[in-house]
Amino acid sequence: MRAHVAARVSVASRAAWFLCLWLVLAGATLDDVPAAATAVGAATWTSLRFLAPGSSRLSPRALGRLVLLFLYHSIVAGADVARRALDPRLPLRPGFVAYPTGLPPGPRRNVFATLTSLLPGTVPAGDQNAQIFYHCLDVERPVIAELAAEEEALVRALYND
Amino acid sequence: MSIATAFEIMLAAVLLGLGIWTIVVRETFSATVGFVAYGLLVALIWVRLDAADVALTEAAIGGGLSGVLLLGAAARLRDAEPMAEAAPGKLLRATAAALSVLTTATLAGTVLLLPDPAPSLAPASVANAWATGLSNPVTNVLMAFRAMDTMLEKVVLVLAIVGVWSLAPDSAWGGRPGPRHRADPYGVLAFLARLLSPVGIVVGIYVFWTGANHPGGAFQGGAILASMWLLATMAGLADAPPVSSRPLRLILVAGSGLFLIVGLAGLLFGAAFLSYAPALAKPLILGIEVAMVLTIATTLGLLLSGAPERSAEPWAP
Amino acid sequence: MTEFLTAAVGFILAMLALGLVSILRGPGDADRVMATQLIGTGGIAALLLLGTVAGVPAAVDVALTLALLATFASIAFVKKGLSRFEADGTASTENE
Amino acid sequence: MSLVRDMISIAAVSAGAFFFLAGTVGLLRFPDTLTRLHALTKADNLGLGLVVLGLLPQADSLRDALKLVSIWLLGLLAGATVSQLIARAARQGGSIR
Repeated sequence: MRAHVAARVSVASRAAWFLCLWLVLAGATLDDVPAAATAVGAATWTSLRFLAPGSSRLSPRALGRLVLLFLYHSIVAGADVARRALDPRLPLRPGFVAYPTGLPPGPRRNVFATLTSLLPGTVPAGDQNAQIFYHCLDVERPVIAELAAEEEALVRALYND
Repeated sequence: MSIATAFEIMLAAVLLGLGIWTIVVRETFSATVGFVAYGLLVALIWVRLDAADVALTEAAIGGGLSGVLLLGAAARLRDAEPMAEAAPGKLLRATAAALSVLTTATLAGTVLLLPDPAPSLAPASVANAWATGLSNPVTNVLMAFRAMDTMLEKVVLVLAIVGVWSLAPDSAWGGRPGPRHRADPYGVLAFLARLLSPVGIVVGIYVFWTGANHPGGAFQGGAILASMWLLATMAGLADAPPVSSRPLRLILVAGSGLFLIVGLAGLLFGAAFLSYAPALAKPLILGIEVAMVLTIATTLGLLLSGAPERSAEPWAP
Repeated sequence: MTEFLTAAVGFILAMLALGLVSILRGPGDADRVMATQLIGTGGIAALLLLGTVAGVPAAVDVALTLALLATFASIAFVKKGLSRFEADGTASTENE
Repeated sequence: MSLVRDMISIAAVSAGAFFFLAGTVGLLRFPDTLTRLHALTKADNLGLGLVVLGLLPQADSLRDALKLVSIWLLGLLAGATVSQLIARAARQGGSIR
């Protein structure tokens, strides 16, 4: 019974997101109602077909923290890569690092990999069992610790079930 | 020289250079990648020329579908390249060069010989926009003033799909088009398709709908929807329907069919073939456009999928 | 402000032209595809700036379309373009 | 007021242009495919992000501003996905050049 309610909430929240997207794109006009309804309906249906409603609860405060951490990391990432690219000595120590993750394969691990592909000097290049392989620009940086911090923030924000 | 002029000269120079390189380079794959980048720059130029409708078409087709089509073709050709090693003869190459020069010279001459101001029907089409109730002049021309061209264009789409399907071997006739894509369900591609397809559907319908009054329309919207279908197919989340499916065939002819019916109704009850009664113009045009966007999205998606090559067995993801 | 934004478009365009060098040079196909990705992102930025400078609101819609379809060239490459590196010639790394 | 907005725009767009420069230089200078990938996706997405940030004060309405932000988000998703796809391909392709 509880799962049923959760699924309904999930459908409603997805429809609400797509409605927001429509309003941002097209604005709110009465003439648009049929098109908006079609777009939101079709998008929600597709989304539910491709991605089953999850069971996780969203924690707004932790999400805010995740966004801040992400923005901070993005800026550090960009600045770090820019520094290395423009430095005449080209200071790179590239290599692979295997990161042990607690996230199950599937959307959760995908979200994590996608987020961390924006971290300084790391790009996920595939995973196996409970490990994600990261290619790093500088293997001597504390990559594993940074990734662990990011994973913890992500779990707190989205997956604290 | 102002900054804007310098910018335009630079844009044109880069585009010209890239165009020449795309023609000169030997390797098919490189030329194809160059052409995809060329499309992006052309979209910029259309915006600069205030032709946002054309820029949108270039972005929707060049950014998604034609890139996939051409890169796929280049990969196939590369596998076959050792067989087709024979270079074209000198005479053939000279003829091709001469033809290209002639075409360029004719185009340049035509542009230079245009009277000033150049003849244009633009003011007339803007002045008559009231007749349709739509305020995007491009949509007015496409759907009302030159509706005949647009209708025939939809017929061409039907012919194109017939042409692609006719390449099917007899054993696969009625089956599903293209190879069966299987991807890691936990992979990056599947993840992207799960997130992006619904967003793309909203954007596609928006681009279609906004075409009545702003740049956009059925073709651009349909191309975006087709790209999303293609993305889901490539990620192994969806599959093309068998070509024997009756609903599918109905959708494929819906655009041109409805256009034709409305056109004939104009002949019977109104002034001429494809004439709309002023009171009904807007709903009629909208109805045709809805049918067209379905037809365009389905046709483009199927054109990209290719000829039927598998049985129509149901497919489990 | 308009002058500044036009100059910014010009600068980003110059970066795109430099990125083209990468398409010309390669050396691998992956490098060429990455250069297209760079040109795509740069094109989106240039379109947004241009839309503001020239007062063409629809430029934003063009940029939106490009952003939505930005991954397609790379996907096509990963799906089909890898035959050179693979023994069987059709599989991609995303395929099982 | 308008001056402050213009200052923000100029600062952010300049920073964005700088990251485009860094991304392009990295793409040209880094030694192999995987390292070039870092230059491309990181600096580039930040470049787009800062250009969007710089255009926000110039937007006519909240809706226009949100539209710009959604374009940035789409760009981020695209960049992150493409980098993973190509990195995977390069790692498994082994000697990808």
